[in-house]
Formats: sequence, C-alpha cells, structure tokens
Amino acid sequence: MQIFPRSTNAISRASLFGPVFVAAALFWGMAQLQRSPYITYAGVRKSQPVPFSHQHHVTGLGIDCRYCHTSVEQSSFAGIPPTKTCMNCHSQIWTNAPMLEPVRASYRTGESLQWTRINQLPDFVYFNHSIHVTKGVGCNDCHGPVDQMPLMYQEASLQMEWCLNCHRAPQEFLRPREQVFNMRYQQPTASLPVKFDGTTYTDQDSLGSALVKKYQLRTEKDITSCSTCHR
Amino acid sequence: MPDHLDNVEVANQRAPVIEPGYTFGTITDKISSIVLTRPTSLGWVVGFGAGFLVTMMLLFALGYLFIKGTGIWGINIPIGWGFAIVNFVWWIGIGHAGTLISAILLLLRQSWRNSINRFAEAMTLFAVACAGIFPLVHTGRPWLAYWMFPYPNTMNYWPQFRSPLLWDVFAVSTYFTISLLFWFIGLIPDLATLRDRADNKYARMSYGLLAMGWRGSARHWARYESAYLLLAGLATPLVLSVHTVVSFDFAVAIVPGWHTTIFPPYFVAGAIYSGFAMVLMLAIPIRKIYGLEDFITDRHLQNSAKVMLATGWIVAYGYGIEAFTGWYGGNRYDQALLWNRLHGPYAGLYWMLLICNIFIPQLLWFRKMRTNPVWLFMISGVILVGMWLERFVIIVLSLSRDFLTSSWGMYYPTRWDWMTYFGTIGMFLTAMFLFVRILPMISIFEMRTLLPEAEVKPE
Amino acid sequence: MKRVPTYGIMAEFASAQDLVTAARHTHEAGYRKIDAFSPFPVEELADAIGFHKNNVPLVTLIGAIVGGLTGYLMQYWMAVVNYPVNVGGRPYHSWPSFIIITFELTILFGGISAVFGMLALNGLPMPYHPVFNVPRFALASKDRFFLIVFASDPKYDANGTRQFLESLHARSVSEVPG
Amino acid sequence: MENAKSKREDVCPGKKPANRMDRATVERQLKETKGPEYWRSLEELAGSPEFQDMLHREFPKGASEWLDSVSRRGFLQLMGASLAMAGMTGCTKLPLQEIVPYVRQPEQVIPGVAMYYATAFTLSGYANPLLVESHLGRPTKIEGNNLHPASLGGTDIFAQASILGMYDPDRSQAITHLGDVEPWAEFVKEIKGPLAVQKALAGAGIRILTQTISSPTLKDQMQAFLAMYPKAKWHVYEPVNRDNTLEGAKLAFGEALETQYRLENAAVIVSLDADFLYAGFPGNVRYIRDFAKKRNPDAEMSRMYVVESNPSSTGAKADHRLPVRASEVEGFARAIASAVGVNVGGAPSSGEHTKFVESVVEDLQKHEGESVIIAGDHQPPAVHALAHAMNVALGNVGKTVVYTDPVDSNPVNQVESLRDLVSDMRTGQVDLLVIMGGNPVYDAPADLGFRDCLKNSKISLRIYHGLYENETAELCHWSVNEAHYLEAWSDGRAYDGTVSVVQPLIAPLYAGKSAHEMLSALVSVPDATGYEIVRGHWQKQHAGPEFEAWWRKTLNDGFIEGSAYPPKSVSLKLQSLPVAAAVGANSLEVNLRRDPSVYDGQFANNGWLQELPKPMSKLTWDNAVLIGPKMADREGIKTMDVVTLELGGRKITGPVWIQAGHPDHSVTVHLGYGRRKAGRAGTGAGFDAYVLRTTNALWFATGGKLTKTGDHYQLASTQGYQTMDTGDGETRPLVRAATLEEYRKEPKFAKEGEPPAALTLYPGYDYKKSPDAWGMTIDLNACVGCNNCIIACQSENNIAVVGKEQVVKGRHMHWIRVDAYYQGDRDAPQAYFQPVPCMQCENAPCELVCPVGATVHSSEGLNDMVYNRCIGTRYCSNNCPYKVRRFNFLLFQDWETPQYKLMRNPDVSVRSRGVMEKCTYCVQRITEHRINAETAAVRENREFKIEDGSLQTACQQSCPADAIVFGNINDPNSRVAKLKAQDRNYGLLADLNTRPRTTYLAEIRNPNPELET
Repeated sequence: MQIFPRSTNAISRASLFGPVFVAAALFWGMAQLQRSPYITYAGVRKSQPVPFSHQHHVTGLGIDCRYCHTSVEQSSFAGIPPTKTCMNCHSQIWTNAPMLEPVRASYRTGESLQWTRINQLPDFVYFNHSIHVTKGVGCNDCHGPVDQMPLMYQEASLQMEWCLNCHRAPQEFLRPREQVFNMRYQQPTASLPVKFDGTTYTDQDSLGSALVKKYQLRTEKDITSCSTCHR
Repeated sequence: MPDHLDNVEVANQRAPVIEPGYTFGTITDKISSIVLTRPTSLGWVVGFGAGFLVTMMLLFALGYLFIKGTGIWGINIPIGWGFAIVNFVWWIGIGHAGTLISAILLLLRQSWRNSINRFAEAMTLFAVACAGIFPLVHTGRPWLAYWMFPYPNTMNYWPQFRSPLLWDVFAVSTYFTISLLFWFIGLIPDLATLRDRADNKYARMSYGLLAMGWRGSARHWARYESAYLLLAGLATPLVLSVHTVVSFDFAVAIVPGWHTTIFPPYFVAGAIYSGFAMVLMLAIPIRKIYGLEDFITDRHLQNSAKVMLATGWIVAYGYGIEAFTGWYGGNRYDQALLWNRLHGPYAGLYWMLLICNIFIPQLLWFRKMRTNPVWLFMISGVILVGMWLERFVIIVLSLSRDFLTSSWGMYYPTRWDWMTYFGTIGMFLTAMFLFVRILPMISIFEMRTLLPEAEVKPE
Repeated sequence: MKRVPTYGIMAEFASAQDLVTAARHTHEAGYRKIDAFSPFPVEELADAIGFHKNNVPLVTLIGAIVGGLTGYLMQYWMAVVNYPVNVGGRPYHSWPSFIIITFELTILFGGISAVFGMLALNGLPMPYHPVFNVPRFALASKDRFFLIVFASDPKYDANGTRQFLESLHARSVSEVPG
Repeated sequence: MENAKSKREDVCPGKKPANRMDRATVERQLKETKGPEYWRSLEELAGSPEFQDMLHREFPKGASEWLDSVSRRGFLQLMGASLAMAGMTGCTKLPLQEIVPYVRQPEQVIPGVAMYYATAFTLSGYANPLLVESHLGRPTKIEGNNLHPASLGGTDIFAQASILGMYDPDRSQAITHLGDVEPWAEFVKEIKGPLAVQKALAGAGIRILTQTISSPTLKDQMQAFLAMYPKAKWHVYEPVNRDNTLEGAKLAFGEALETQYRLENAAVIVSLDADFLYAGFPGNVRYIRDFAKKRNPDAEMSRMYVVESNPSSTGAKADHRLPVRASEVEGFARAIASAVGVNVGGAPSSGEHTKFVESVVEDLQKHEGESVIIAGDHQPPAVHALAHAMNVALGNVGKTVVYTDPVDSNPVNQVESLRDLVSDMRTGQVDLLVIMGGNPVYDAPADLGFRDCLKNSKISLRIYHGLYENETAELCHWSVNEAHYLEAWSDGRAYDGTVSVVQPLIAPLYAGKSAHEMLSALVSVPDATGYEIVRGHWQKQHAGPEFEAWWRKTLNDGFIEGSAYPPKSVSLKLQSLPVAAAVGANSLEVNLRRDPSVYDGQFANNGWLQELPKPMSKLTWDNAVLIGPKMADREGIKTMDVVTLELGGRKITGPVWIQAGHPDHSVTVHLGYGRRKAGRAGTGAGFDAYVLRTTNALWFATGGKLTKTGDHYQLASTQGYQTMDTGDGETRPLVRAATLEEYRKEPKFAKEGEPPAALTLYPGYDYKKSPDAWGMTIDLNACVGCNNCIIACQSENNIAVVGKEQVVKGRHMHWIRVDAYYQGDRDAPQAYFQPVPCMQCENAPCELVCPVGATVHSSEGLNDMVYNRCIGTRYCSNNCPYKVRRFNFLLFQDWETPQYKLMRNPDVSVRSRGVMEKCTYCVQRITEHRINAETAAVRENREFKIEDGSLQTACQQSCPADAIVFGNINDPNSRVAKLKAQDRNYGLLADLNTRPRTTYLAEIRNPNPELET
C-alpha cells in the first residue's frame, strides 16, 4: 500500500543530504564571527572620557609619539601620558574648553583619567614594545594610520594568526630604526628608495634582509617558540 | 548471505542455529510482533525507569564535575588517570564483540551470527557512546576539548599528531560512525518489513521514512549486498585498529607496566573477551523473556562460550608474557612493577583479576557449563568484572609506583568516581531497553536466508 | 472511472525458485525493462534479470583513497609546513606517528562512500514508488516474490505481456497503476 | 579562553549596589592606580569604612575559605560554573578594560619595569639583609642582598615567605579598643592620662615587654623612654631565645658574648646538637655558603661530626652522625673536652661510643686551629661553656670562632625577665603594660601562668602592639596594628653586628604603626614618622655635611658599611662544672623544638610556610610527635596513631610520626602549632606543645610518658616513601653518592647507566643554532635541604597554596621539591637531599603525548608549558618520569582576595583550574634578560650576548649554598657548562634517554677512615 505522496521523495533526499550543507555553513559562520570586529574590536571606536584626536595632535601639531608614550623604548608598556603631560600645553591653550574639563578635573583632584583600553591582549600574552621598536617594527605596522585617526581605534585583529604573519617573516615588515616613529613611512620602491647604513634600497626584500642582519633578528624558530610570548 | 552447506551440516549433527518448522512468514511475524503487537510489559517499564534514573545520576555527577573540576575524583599526581580512563577502555572493549560478530563472522561465513548480530551491533553503539563520554569529561577544561580537532583556527596552531590521545579521537569517532552506518543499513530491509506490517499510522510512517522506500528490488539487493560486504571488510581492520590504538595510549608511554609491545594483541583479545561476555549477559535474559530460544539457540551460547575460552587464553598468555619479560628482561623498573603487582598495595586486585579472567572461565571447558544459561550468565558477569579490574591494574597500579620512589602514591576513588561509572551502565541499559522495544532485535531478512526454502538450485 | 496510465504488469510467485526461473524466462523472452522483488537477497536474481554492472566497490575505493590522502597530507601540512614545532626532539615529519590517523580516515571515508554510494545508486531514499500501489506488494517484505515488466519496455503490450507472465505459473498477475 | 581579567569579570561583574563596595571595585582601583599613586589610594581605601565593611563581608572572622576547599565550595561553584559557561559558548571575546595613567608620574618609575630596594627582615633580633623587587610600588619578590656579608645573595625561608605575611589579609587591620575600631589620634589621647599619672611615679607602674631587639634606633628610643620614666621596666621575652648561649658565654668568659663561626676556615666541624645549617640559627645563610664551599671534593674537603638529639638537615649532611638523647650530649662534650685537655672535673662518660669520641678527638687534635665545635641553642649552658673551652684549647678562637658583643641590645636572661614581669603583675605593681610584638599569652612557659595572670590582673591599661589580633591582643584593652617591615622604616643588626637599614617598599596597607612610632607616642611625640625617627637617629651618629650622601649610599647598599662588631679577645674563666645529674637510660626524654616551618608560631598563618614540607619528615600543615623506629616497634605505635604525651603532670595529645634516625627513648615535638587565634591558615592547625614547656625545661626533659589513645589522625606528608629501596629489594641510583676515597679511585662512578650520545634513527634537534641553550646543575654535595628554593619559586611563579586536604590527596603544587631519602639502618640512616625541578628533557616524554601541543620545546631547549593552550588531559604528568608536573585539579588560585592580586608577579600567568603547570626555568626572567640584552646590543651596535651569571632563576638566586647553577650550555666557558663537564655530573634517570637539561653533581662524603666499618 502507498504510504507517502510522490513529493516525499524529493523531501527525503533533501533531508538526507541537506544537513551536510547546513553544518558547513554554520562552521563557516563561526569562523567568520571569530575574526569579526565583534570579537576582535578591530576598527571599533570605543567611548572615551575625552574625545582625544591623534590626527589633530600628530598630523596637525606634529607631536612625536614618544612625547606622550614615553616608555615605549625602554619598557614592555608604551605608557599612557599622565594628566600632567596634557596640562603642559592645556594649561596655556584651550584652558577652558568644556571638552577638556575631565582633564583639568583630574589635575585638580588627583583622580586619574580612566581611558578605555584600545589595544588589549589577553593576559597570557606578554607583548613588549621596546624590543619591537628597537628591531625596526614601525608603530603603524601594528597600530595603523594613527595620524589619521580622529578617534583612536584598534587596527589589527591582534589574534595569534596575525602576530605570526610577522614573526614568521619579519623581513617583509622591518624598517630602519629612525623610521619607526614615521607615520608616513612607505616600503622602498624604485620611485621612493630608502636609505639605510649608507646604502640605498629600492625593494623591501633587500632592505629587509639587510635589517635582519643588522638588528640581529632571531631565527623564525626562535621567535615562533611558544615562550616568546606565553609564560 | 545464505550458506546451504553450513545449513546442511546444521541439519545433520550440531545443534541448529534455528529450530526447524519455521517459514519466512512465521519468522517475520515472530520477530516483528515483539515490536509491533506485543504490549509493553510492566517489567520493561520498571527496567527502563531504573536505567533512566541512573542516567540522571550520571548527568548530576557530570554537572558537578563541570562546576568544580576533576578534583572531585580521586586522581592526583602521580595517578593522573583513574576511573575515567579505566571505564573508557572497558566500554570500548565491550563494544568490540558487536563488530566482531557482525563483520568478522560475516566474512568468515559463520551464518549462525545472523540471529545475534543485530543487538550485538546495537550493544556496540551504546557501549562506544558510553566510552566516548570519558575522554571528554576527564579533561581539566572540557569546554576546550574541540582543540583536539584540526579545524582552521585564529591561533594558526594545530593538534599534536604524535599523541596517542589524538589517535584515539580519530579512531573512536571513526569506529562509532562506521558502526552506526553498518547497523543502520542492516536495518533497512527490516524497517521495510515493519513498515508493511505496522497497523498504526504513525508507526507505519516513521518506519517508512527510515526504510527509505526499500522495496527489495533485485538491483538494490545486489548493490546492498556488496556495500554490506565492503563495510564488513572495512570494519574488520577498523575494529582491530581501535583497541590497538587504545592500547597505544599506554604502550607509547614510558611508564613501567604501560610500555609493552604485547599490548595491542592482548588488548584486542581482551576486548572481544569482555564483549562476548556482555553479549551473553544480554542474550540470555532477552531470549528467555521474549521466547526466542528457537532463534538464539544453545549453539549460539556454546559458540560464544568457545570464543570467550579462546580469547580468555590469549589474555592469559598476555599476562604470562608480561610477567615473564618483567622478570626475565632484567629491567629494574619492570621487575619492581612485577613485584608490586604481586605484593604491592594493590596486589589484592591483581590476584582477583587473575581469578576472574583466568581461573573461573576455565569452567567453560565443560559442555554442561557452556549449555547452561544460568552458569554462562554468571561466568560472563565474572569476566566483565575481571576485565574492568585488568584495566584498573594496568592504569592505576602502574602509575602509583613509577620511577622516582619519592613520587609514589595511592589512588582512592571518590563517590563521584563511582557515580560516573554506574551512571554510564545505566545509560547503556536505558538505550538497550529502548532498542528492544522499537527495533527488531534480530535481523529478520538474514534469518529468512537460514531457511532451506531460501536456496535456489542452479539449472 | 478514469484511466490511470499503467506503470507495468506485476506477477506474484510463491518461492524464490519460481521467481528466478520466471525472471530468467522473461529475460530470455526479450523483455529488458524488468525487475524482481524478494524479501531477502537472492544472488541468482540479479543475473536472471540481466543486472551486471555494480559500481559500489569502485565508489568505495575512490572514497578510501581520498580519505587516506586527506589524512596524511593534512598531518604533513600542519606539522611540517604550516607550524613546525619541536616536540620532544622528534622530527617534524614523524611519519610513523602519522600512519594511524591516515588509516582511520581511509576507513572512515571508504565506509561513508560505500553506504551513501549504495543509497545514491539505488536512488534511495524513495518512500513513494508505484509498485506500492499494488496492495499485495506489502508481502514482498515478508514471504512473497514479485516480477514486474515496465510499461516502458518496447516489447510491452498490456494483454500479451499479461498472458506471458501468467504462462510462467504466477500465482496472480496484476497491473501496476503509475 | 583563559584570561585572568575576563575570568574575573565573569565571576564578579561588579553589579552590586553602588553604596556597598565590592571586590570588583576594590580590585579595579587597586589594579588601575599605580606606583606611589597606587598605595596612596589604597591607604585612602583602607581607611574608608566601606573597605572595613567589605573586609568583614569578604573575610568573616575565623573563616578559612582561603585554603579549605570544603568551606570554599560556594565560591568554587560560582567560579567553576562561570568558567564552564564561558567555555560552552566558546567565548573568546575580551571584556572592555580600562587603562589608568598617573596624574603626575614620579621621576624614576617606568611602568612595566621592576625596581629593587634594599631592606632587611628581622627574626628574633637578627636582621636578614634583603633586596626586594617592586612592580609599580608593589613589593612582589624577596631576594638576598648580595653585597651584604651575612647574605651574599642568599636568604632563608622565613625571609622569603615574609612577603606573603605582608599581604596576609588576616593581619590586624585597625587600632581597636575593646574590639571597637579607633583612630590613632584617639589612642594617643587615651594614653595621655595614664602616662601623666605614671610621670608622677617616675613610671614605677610601667612595664614594656618586647621581643629581642637589635635595632640601634629602637634601643636609643627605649633608653630615652627609660630616662623619662626611670622606674619603668623593660622586659624581653621570646620563646625561641638564646638564654643558654648567653649563660654559656657568661660561664666560660664571665661576660655576654656573641659567638660567630668562620666555617670557611674549618676543616673539622663538631656539632653538639646544633642545627646551624637551617633557618632560624643566626647566620645560617652565611654558614651554609661557607660550609658548602668547603665540601668541594676536588679541593680541601671538610669533615663534619654531628651528635644530635633529633634528625636535622645539619645531621643529614654530616659525615658521621650520632643520634643520642639531648641529655646525653653533655656527657659527650665532657668526654671530648677532657680528651682535648679541658679539665672541668667530673668523670667523662663517653658510654658505648668510646670509639666515636676517640676518632673525633684525634681529628680535632690533628686540625688545631682549623676545627670548630658548635653547641646547639637548646643545649644547657654547660655544653656551651665546654664548647667555648674546647675551641679555646684547640686554638680555634680568632680562626674559626670569633667572639663579639652580643647583637641583642638588651642581653638579659629572657625567661628570668618574664618571670619578674609576671611576679610584678601578680603583686599588682603594674598599672600600664605595653606588649610590643610577640605572643606571650600563647608561648610563655606554662608554669608562669602568664595567660591567667594577664586575664585576672588589675593592670588598668594593657596595650598590645603587633601584626596580628592574636591570643595576647585578645587580653589587652588596646590593640594597635603594627606596620609590617615592608611597610615601615627601621634598622637592625645582622648576626655579625652589621647594621641594616629597613626601608619600606609600600605605605602601610592598613595604616599600621611601627615600633618606633609606637615608642615615640609613649614619649608623647605621637606624630613623629618612622622615617624621621630612624634618619634622625643616624644623623646624630653621622652629623656633618656628607650625611646626605652617606645616607643615600646606605639606603642603596641596604647596610652601614663597617658597622660589623669587631672581634673581641677573650680569656677563659671556666674552672669547673658541676656534673649534671645522670638520667635514667630508659626514662623517656621529651624534646621541644622550634618548628622548621612556622618557627615559634609567629608564621602560623603563612600558607607558604604551612605547606612547606619540613626538611626531614616532609610533613605539612601539622606538627607531630616524632619518635624513632626502634621505639615505635617496641611500643607497637604506627605513624599517625594518636598518643598522649605526659610530662610533669602536663599533657598533650597528638599524632605520631616515625622519624628515621630519631634516637630511642626520646620524642620530639615542635612548638608553634595549635594556635587558637592565628588566622585562616594557622588557627587550629596541629597541637600546642607550649603546654609542656616550663621554665626549668625549656627545651628538653626526661620522665615523659607516652600512651596510645587508639585514635588515628591524618597527617599530610608530601613524600610518602622516603627511601630509594623498592619493594623487590632493589635500590635505585637516584641520589648517587660515594666516599671521598671511592671518588678518588673511581671519579666517574656517577656516570653508570648513561646512554650513548646518539641513540636514535632520527637526527635530534640542533640547539647550537640558537645563541643560548639553557641548562642547570644542582650540586647534591652543597645542598643542605634548607627548602629556600621551594619558597623562592612559589613566590616568583605565583604558585598556589592548596591546603591540607589537597596535600593529603597528593595535589601540592610546588614546582621544585626537595626529596629526602634515608638509606641503611633506619635508626641511624644516611640521609640525602635531592631538589627536583623540571628536568627540561631534550627528549621530553611529556611533550610527545600532549594532544594539543600545549607543552613543546623552545628553540633554546626549554620545555615550554603553554597554560592557555592546556586542556588538562594530565597525560603529560603520567608520562613524566620525574613527576614534576603539577595540575590544578580544582580552582587552587585565590582570584578573589585583593591583597593577593597585589602580591603576584605580573610577569607570570596565574593558572586557572584544569591546567597543568610546572617549572619553566623562570622563563619570564630569561625573556626579560634576553630583551634587555638584545635592545642594548642593537642600540650599541654590538654582538648580542647574555652575560653568564647575570641571569639567575629564582631557586638559584635564593640558594644560600650556591648549589644551583643555571646558564647557557652552548657557551663552553659558562659556569654551568664547566660543571656539566665534571666527573660528578650525572642525569637523573638518564637511562631512559630523556636527555635532561638539569643534571646533578653526585654527593661525596668525607668519613673518617677510623670510623668506617
């Protein structure tokens, strides 16, 4: 006796092979989510007590990174400027801009400003600024075009696969130390060569390998060892 | 597949695999009626209920484990593995009989397996399911266990393929998948039978959907048979590999008492040993309750008993060789281990396991024992206990006293260890109860092939 | 009453033996689009209706090979190419350790392709099929044996075929509505 | 994924009512505010009523949630659950964090870079010079002051663990009057009246009870005070006092003298029951260093005879150890003395040990001027006098023994001093009692009845000033919370008299007051700060323009140059000594000793010390009645049987521990346990042995009675099996040892069983490619089992304390342990120590079996453990032949208590539940040094190199014996490479071909051939 209508055939076949595609789609979705700004915060502008504009201070006024991030060359921590640093100028200019009231308040009361952290790594990752800066990794290699950010945001995903891009092939990213804090630095090309150690380089490959030698970079094995970043 | 020669033999001397006087129809009705028409007995409800409650206890124990961590168990340093892994190996071992019966005996054209392979396979599935729980929950952070699978991840870091645990993950999941497929395609023709027998509309529809519209066409049968045979061919090396891999968990490590080349064969033998014990412990009550003595005859009991006797001796040989090499090898750690087994703090368990696995099973030499269901049932129980003890001795005893005397320790199971162990037994029984209630526990179409009428004389 | 197009003519037999004989004669009589149904596998039957090419083994073999390659190459790429790590001083390419997972994946892929290959080649699942329209066909899954000649067969003609089938001592012959 | 912050957020999202301050808030404020900024705000916090209220909510009195996982359950569930949930959702999203800069950044502070300050930790008056590591104003790690002669870089366990003491949340946190919190001003006001009254009486009713004081400043203040109140009395008492030493010196020389030993000159050492190689013995850190130096078998090797009454680490290192009852030691002393020509009357009775005595005497005489006899603090004055006499007779004075003024600034007989106080209290002559530090109610000799006396006395004003609200504070009107030494200014003298300046690393967490501030309040200068007082004192000594420079240098070095006491020339005045009454050979002797871990009980609430395995028994969390195997067999007593011990009508009940090598007819019990009011860790642990202690028998007495109660008590030992003998009659060569002769004959004896260099089909990993390949050697000959490395490691690596019940289960977390083995006759065994950290095997068995690659090798040969990758299968631990891996079976780390968050080393991940952990050769230090060396090299444009010795692991740095050497084995000139090239070098279980990077230097003994056989 006939139990099912004709249509069941199509349905049942679909139901048998359909789940495979659904599962695949889900997996793909998860993978995307993991890398999305929702998880990584990449490109997210977080709210801050004071809408500080790096664009204005760096491009507009030409202040060097190290004026505020003083310990970037000696410490693992680049350093967030104390209120004092802000007041160096803002006790003279914009002295009563309402936007800057939190800063003045902090200076008056001795209560620290509480910024929201932009570039944050998990606690089990031990990143050190001084070594990267010393070996010719430019600020904007990781932090992006900070000089064009009216509001600061995190450029990269800061996920392990991202770190490995460079740790596996540093020569593709390195630049001369004196260029590290140059926000407009570009890798050498025939049209814009880069001078280093008296030699002029027209392509990153040759410059990179020269820098690797000069800055005594450790081998890929060394800098992809787990304890390089995890303790 | 039908094997008339065997049947002729059967007809002549040996106890038959199926009592005479059956037709295609009567076989079909007898088996399908258990599922379709037989009313749900009180016994079933009670049994199922009990099993279900114990399963709930398992869930409770696991919930607490997730909340507090593996510290609720008796494990420590040096004994990092306790009941969890013991149970894991025990269950996996039990599973093996199912595949052996359905695949290996099929290849060996042992047609008597036709009446027990179905629920033996079901047993395999449920046992492997129980086993599968442990490797997951015994980790310190089970919610990260997915890191053992090589999926593309943001860490750009992969599993470590030299680890036997990883081999386990692949072996066990493969084993489960293949067993499931094997069991299911075995069911298809019978599901069709149930579809055509069922009076209840919903039963008819659900069996119908599962049967996938099977209609017994000659073309289908031809492809079906070759697929079935191929699966058997694949499952056979698989089942051997699975317990080999499980044994690698130990053989690959350097712990004295683990680091042994004899493990793979004797683990596989042990697995089949305990597996058949479990088959008997299920078959004997089932055939009694459902009056299937005509299908699961004394011949089946005898054969299973013989298999146990044989594998039991392989296991015994394993123990013997272990002890011998321990003594003769002159390795100070192995010698200490041997002494420790015979006289150490866990010596009692070791002697008990020898009694359960070697001495008592010798009763099977007697035909009386082999044909007496009650005795068989009890001996099987003893063997299951013995095989559990064997794993306990291998894992816990070896770890408790390894290289540095300063780090020797003892392991005492906590109530949570016991709850988890018994919990899985409850889960296993629950599944078994459901199975016998809703699916044909004996392969109807393969039983048909055992009848003389099934033969076709070539012209 | 309204005419439904016929799907074929079906004959019922009492035993596997009769079915095989009948099928063979039908085939010899030149009928090609025929099929036989039995409640259990009957080896001779496929041959009798002239079914010979069975592709399941080939599909399985391909599946197994693909599985094996996937297994080994995956491990090689991950452990040697993408992120080689010094594990206990072992070589990156620890091939003996890679064998097991390679083997398991071979079996897994082989098995899966055997099952799904068989289903696909059989055109299953197909819960609806004209043959089910014949009430007695329910017995095909119990103890009856059936032979069908499809209407699409060139030699098919409603009366001729019916008579031919009856001449094979079928217990009954009925028309299968499409 | 694991992330301390995110986890914490998960647990306490800080969604509690705003008016109530919760942990999250405190932690945020603590976390964010940094440096001086940091402590200021904490100070404010601490003062605030919300904080007090919060503390009471978080740490209800007597709650022991910290350690005991039973009462921790609630918290654990919450914790675990939230973890599990976080895991379920596979959530890897970090919560938003805040980042908080300074308002005005102090000059020297660079966030992220640690700073070091010199200070000193004082125990029983003796200062231990230290360097303390500080992160943004939070002291995190204690090191020895390598410039200081008394340390040379080493420390002892009490100094190491004192940092936990500072962050102890159970410390007394406020000034209380009859239990109500009062401000300092109120206290000052309250005492004005009584002081005025006393002024009129010239202070006749004032009594001040202090502990042993060596601080020049404090002595100065005390004199000022006594000048102001001439009739006031200053009493001194400490349970672990040196009255015997003092009286001994008086007996021998007629004056109170400090005895110092110069072990670097000693070829023969005879210890008369002196445990001078363990923490608590003045100068032990320096003595260990000197002793170890003289044990080098390739140079002049010293020989040590130890006659002792209970097994000690000193005895374990002896070439000849003779276990005798304490009361028999004097007999020995007399026998040896008379043989070396000291005649003090009485028949020398060497008993059945004549041979031993003869050989000792012979050896001593052979080495006149380079031998030394050391008497133990708990031996009666007579023995000390004899020791002095012998040293004089053997011409050791000035060479191996030096006498100086006492370090104790008030060298009185402390028991007598306390006795006087008590009688004055009884006779009602005391109106105002100030107890500064100590805990006499708990630890005064029982027969004085100090407790009842204080309880019922009519003393109108009783003031307690101390770190804890302890048993004594309980019975005082006022309890003033003392500032921890890491919070306060002070000074003190080391064993050689050198003055160390104690400078604070952090402002008082709970606004505590130092002893100086307290005293100055008593002389009614209540607002003088410790800084002013101490600096003022030294300014007086070094008046003049260059004071500033001098002061700065002193603070920088941590001690005052040339302030060590000059040696004094002495003349022996000893004529004759009355022979002590002989004691019955079978009368049971009861020994009372300071505890190896909690000292006199003042460290009872220090989790690190409580869980520190005692050197010989490896017991933790308890004291026990130690008896010898012979006695145990005779009395049919087993370990962990509960017994009652009776002595002079006083009774205690406690569990037995059978201690190999313990003399017969003698039991030893350790003081310092059974505290009634210590804190979450100390309260209720063990039994109180002070009950048995009387003024006439401070250290031992005969006539004890031992009876089984039939009960059983679970003791927690970290090493259940203390021999290298396996059940089957074999002995495993774990510690490899030989006598000097054997070693000279067969230098390579330790190499037995080493596998050949190449033993595999596969080419091994080439570590030469990397500039550094780290390795370590541990010299078993130098190691004296002082346990320092364990605490140093625990402090450096944020290692959790797990509590007794977990130790019983075998789940303690120490990354480096010191195994103790006893070989031979259990009544007089040879004992060995073996520190075991991770061996960093090149063929690591653990790595091979990890399914997720959470433990793998670095290019420098480190066996990296990646906590955040670990899923906790424990397979690695099973496969580790050394069992050095530790697993977080439960949530052992305390994620809650704010104080501990401050204490932790920010450079090391805090491990969570379900994660394996182990020694990493202090990889955080390696990385720090590498980065500094690299940046320097690149900047200065030179070859990169990490200088040998500049990089030290925590265990190495704290090791007083210098037994642990760590460095680059790729560099053939590094110290470690040279040591590995020695004959004595061997790998533990090398026969397994694990290729350990950590290797051992075999132990060599130098027995007297006479006494062999």
